[in-house]
Amino acid sequence: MGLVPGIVKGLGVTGGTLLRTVFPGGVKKPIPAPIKGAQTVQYPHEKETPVARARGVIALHEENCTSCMLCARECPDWCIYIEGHKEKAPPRRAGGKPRQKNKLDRFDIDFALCMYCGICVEVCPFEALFWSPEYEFSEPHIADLLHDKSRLHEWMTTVPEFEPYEAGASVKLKKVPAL
Amino acid sequence: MSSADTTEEEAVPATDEAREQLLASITADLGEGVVGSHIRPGDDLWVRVDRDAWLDTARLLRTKLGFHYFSFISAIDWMPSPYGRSMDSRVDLVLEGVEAEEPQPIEQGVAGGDTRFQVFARVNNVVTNMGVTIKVDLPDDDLRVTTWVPVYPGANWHERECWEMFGIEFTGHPGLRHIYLPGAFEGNPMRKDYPLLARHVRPWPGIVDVEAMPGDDEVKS
Amino acid sequence: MMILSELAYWESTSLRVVGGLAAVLLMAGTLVYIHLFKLVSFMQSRLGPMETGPYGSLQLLAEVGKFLQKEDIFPRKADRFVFAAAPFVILMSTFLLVVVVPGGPDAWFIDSDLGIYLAMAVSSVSVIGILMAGWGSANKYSLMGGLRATGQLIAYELPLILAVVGVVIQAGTMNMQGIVLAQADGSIFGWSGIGNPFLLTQAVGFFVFMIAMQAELTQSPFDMPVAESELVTGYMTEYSGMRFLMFFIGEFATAGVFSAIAAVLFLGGWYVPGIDSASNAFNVIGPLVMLGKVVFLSFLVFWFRFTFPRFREDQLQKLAWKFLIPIALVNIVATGILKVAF
Amino acid sequence: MTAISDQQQLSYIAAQAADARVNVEIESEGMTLNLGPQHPATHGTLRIVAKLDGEQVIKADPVMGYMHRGYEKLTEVRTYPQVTTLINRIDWLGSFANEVPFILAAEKLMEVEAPPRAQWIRTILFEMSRIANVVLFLGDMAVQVGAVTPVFFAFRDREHILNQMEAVTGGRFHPNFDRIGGLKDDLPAGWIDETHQVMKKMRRFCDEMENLVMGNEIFQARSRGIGVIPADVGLSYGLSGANIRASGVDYDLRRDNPCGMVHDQTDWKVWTHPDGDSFARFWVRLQEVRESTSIVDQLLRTMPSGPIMAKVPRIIKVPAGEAYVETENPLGAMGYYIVSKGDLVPFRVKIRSASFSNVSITPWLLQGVYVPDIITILGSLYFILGDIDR
Repeated sequence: MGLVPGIVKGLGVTGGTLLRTVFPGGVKKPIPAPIKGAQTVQYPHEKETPVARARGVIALHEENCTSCMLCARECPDWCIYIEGHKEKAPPRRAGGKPRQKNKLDRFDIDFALCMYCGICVEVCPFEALFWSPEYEFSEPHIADLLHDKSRLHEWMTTVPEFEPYEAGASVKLKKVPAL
Repeated sequence: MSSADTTEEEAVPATDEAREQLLASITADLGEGVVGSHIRPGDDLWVRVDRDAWLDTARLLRTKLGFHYFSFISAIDWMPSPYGRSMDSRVDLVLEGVEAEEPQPIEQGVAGGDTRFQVFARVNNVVTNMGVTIKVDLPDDDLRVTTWVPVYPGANWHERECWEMFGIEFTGHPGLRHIYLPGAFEGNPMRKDYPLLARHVRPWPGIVDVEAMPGDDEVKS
Repeated sequence: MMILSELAYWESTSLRVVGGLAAVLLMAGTLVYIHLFKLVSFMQSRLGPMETGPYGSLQLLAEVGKFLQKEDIFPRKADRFVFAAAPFVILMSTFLLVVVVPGGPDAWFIDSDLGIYLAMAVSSVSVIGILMAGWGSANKYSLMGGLRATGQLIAYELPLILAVVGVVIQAGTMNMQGIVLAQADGSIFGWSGIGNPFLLTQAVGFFVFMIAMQAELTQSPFDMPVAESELVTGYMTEYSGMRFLMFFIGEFATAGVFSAIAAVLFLGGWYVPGIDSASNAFNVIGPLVMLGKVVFLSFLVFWFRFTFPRFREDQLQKLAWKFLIPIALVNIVATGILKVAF
Repeated sequence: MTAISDQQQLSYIAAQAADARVNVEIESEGMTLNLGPQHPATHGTLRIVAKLDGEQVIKADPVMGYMHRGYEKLTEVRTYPQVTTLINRIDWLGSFANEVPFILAAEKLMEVEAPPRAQWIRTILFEMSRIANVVLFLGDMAVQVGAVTPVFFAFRDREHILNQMEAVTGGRFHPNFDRIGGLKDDLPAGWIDETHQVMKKMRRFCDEMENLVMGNEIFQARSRGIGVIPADVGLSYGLSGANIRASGVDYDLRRDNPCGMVHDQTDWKVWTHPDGDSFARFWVRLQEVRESTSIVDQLLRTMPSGPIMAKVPRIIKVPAGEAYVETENPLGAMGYYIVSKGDLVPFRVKIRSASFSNVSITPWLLQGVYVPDIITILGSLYFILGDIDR
């Protein structure tokens, strides 16, 4: 036991926190403002902005998707469902041959099953999948968590730009495609 | 690593004297008991012992060689899984025209092996920071081995887990009861021939491919 | 409350009942809001309830409404009568305690010469309620909680009473009003600037009383009988809905009432220095002064509660028998000697 | 004389017999107290069936498996990159640390090594997940012995760490950031400075805990001499991490078996305590958090530049072989024994989780203690149910 008994020190810690919470301005500005002093955020009224990399919900940039099935195959949970068919697209150059193009019919992600691991976003070779930090998409019915491709496409508007890297990084910064 | 480290890497000896010595002292004590061994220089040591020498190995390691720290006991079922990655069901394969494959031969890992089931345990010496993996082969018709509990009391739960997951009996164990699974559970889930139902009740979404346009079969890759 | 004597018996009695109910419930509500919802939350860097009413001030009403809606569950093997009656016994002791506490020179429920004696006697009744709850629940955790509570409450009754004895000796009366007046008109070794709050002359008694009070309230560090992380709130485990609410009110109202008794005994009750104790003003400001002192003392209770870990029962018994009781006894002897000497 | 009906007589006899039975039970058998699976002290769904004599434990038998998810089986049908997702959920408070030994074992089989910058970041995140995990222990242990406030402080300050983890990995709890041969991504700009600030906050938190909990005489009375584990017993039960260091065994895999991480590039100390009781375990963990913050600070300052990914094929097939890598995770030594057959998926993964071994000592340790001490001991051994049940 030191000079001050531990019991008193403990009271000091809780009492000090009490004072710091009520008077966040400290001694200089002793105005009670617990809303500022508290660590918590009054959620529905006030929202913390998630970081740009936050894995909230998966957004689909439909134009880039070639229905290559890579994401559906790599998904550990088997929660991505893709259906598509081939169709003829007009030739790229005039006089060229009509191209074969994969048309996406269905792209569903079951967010009830999803583990938010990000493997699908990572393996996508055509930059069609992105993480959006949006997190408010809970549903009263579990079946509604199956987002179809139009819903997934809507999330694209919430996808932030990739953050620049810390000094010393040699990774190339990617770009989010314009909508 | 930086350049200094790469030179260090090259300096790692192809032979590992400390582990050679350790293996020698184990062999000296157990004699015929040691049936196989493997050393990865600078890294690890595997010793495969005879089933009768299993408990003696533990005693030797703990009392004479200072391996006080017990890491784990578990088992390996070396039979290749008849279900593969469980990605596609039998029905799909038949439709695709794939013939039912012959079961692949059993292939054991380092330090060799003769049988389908192998119990392996790992103990550490906290002073020399060396670990050793001990393996023992169990014949299919007699999945029994003596328990390590008298030497390493911590083996108790690991052996219970191993018993329920692989069906390997540890003779002399103070209470082989289910540890994870409910008491009435039947079967040994970690055996390779025990199907993982979650991967069978639902088709793999990755199995479908982009459908070709009608009358356009030749594009199908 | 001199008017009371002119009223018929039934009229004065019902007035007293209403007053008692108001005193207990309002005080409990105030303490829960100020301490449990706000100050403790601030101690933990959070805000507490904020949604119902401004700054969450109506949260308590919402909680009460919630509890009232809940099903009143009886465990299948419970001793139904005992189980059902236990919360009433505990709440009864709280209501009986409040009657002796004066709020001003004329603001009292009963002005008995046995005041503090009655309070100490009545406070022990809650032990029976706790034991009933523990036994009646037919739950091992509850039983252990009940038994622990009984042992603890009985052990701490002694230092509590012994601490009071010092005050009684010094005041020369057991009447609560008398104790207030003794502090208001008294003097500390001849100096009567602020009267004689027994907090100063009975510091040891105050110290013992506060610790014993904490234990009587089964608040941490003496909450072994309820111990959420261990006995899952002990004797209250099986209670739900209305009956749990009664325990809850009992807990906080008792904290308030004990703080009030401590305020009367050691802080001079409704008296503040500077105003003549016979002044009629105290009938108005007295209850407010009391409330202020109660809030302060109960803040100490909750501050300790939310700062300290809990003692094991053997340790808290040791604390009572080997530490608190001896120093309380020494305090009595010293008080007696000084009383005779001066 | 009133006639007693047969029925009355029978019910009387039955009542007498019931009373007798109750008496016999109380006198001879003691009481069986069932702690859990739903109990605040069991961090989830551990269950302890304790035979009591009064409040003294005669025999305690932990029962687990309520949360068994069969990870060892599940890994056999998942590719190597998919496995990391899964093993994030073993010790969910220090998720990143779970990935590291698995990745290191796979790297050992593939004979690749992550570039230095990746190793640096890996070590930083590894230590930060230790802080995130142990900080919660410091608060939780206090709750187990009855102090409510410390756990709020713990949650409050852990948030800073989680925010930093999220800023890098995108996941607060399940980073899934480690890859064979490196890391998924580099650090975002400004992260290093923020992390220095967070480390400062964590050190302040440690000071607060020291004043609020560790220095408290009541806490010491509750934890000193409770649940003493002699070093030898602890080792033979496979105890690891702070639990064994609190028994005076100077064994820390970060120092003794460095593998794929760069703890040796920093100046730090392995803390041990000779007592082996609950207080010692708390003490060691508190010092370790401080040590971790200093490791992170040092590494942030010396971070090399360069790539974060070694050359690894896009489709990962691990060559046949066996490898075991054990690292010093927040809860203790965690290891993965990977058996590969040169396939996309591991052939067998034995997960050696720390809590499983740490808790296996409880039947021995709980004999003869009192009911309140069960809670102290369980709290101080510190387990995560996901780490026991896997």
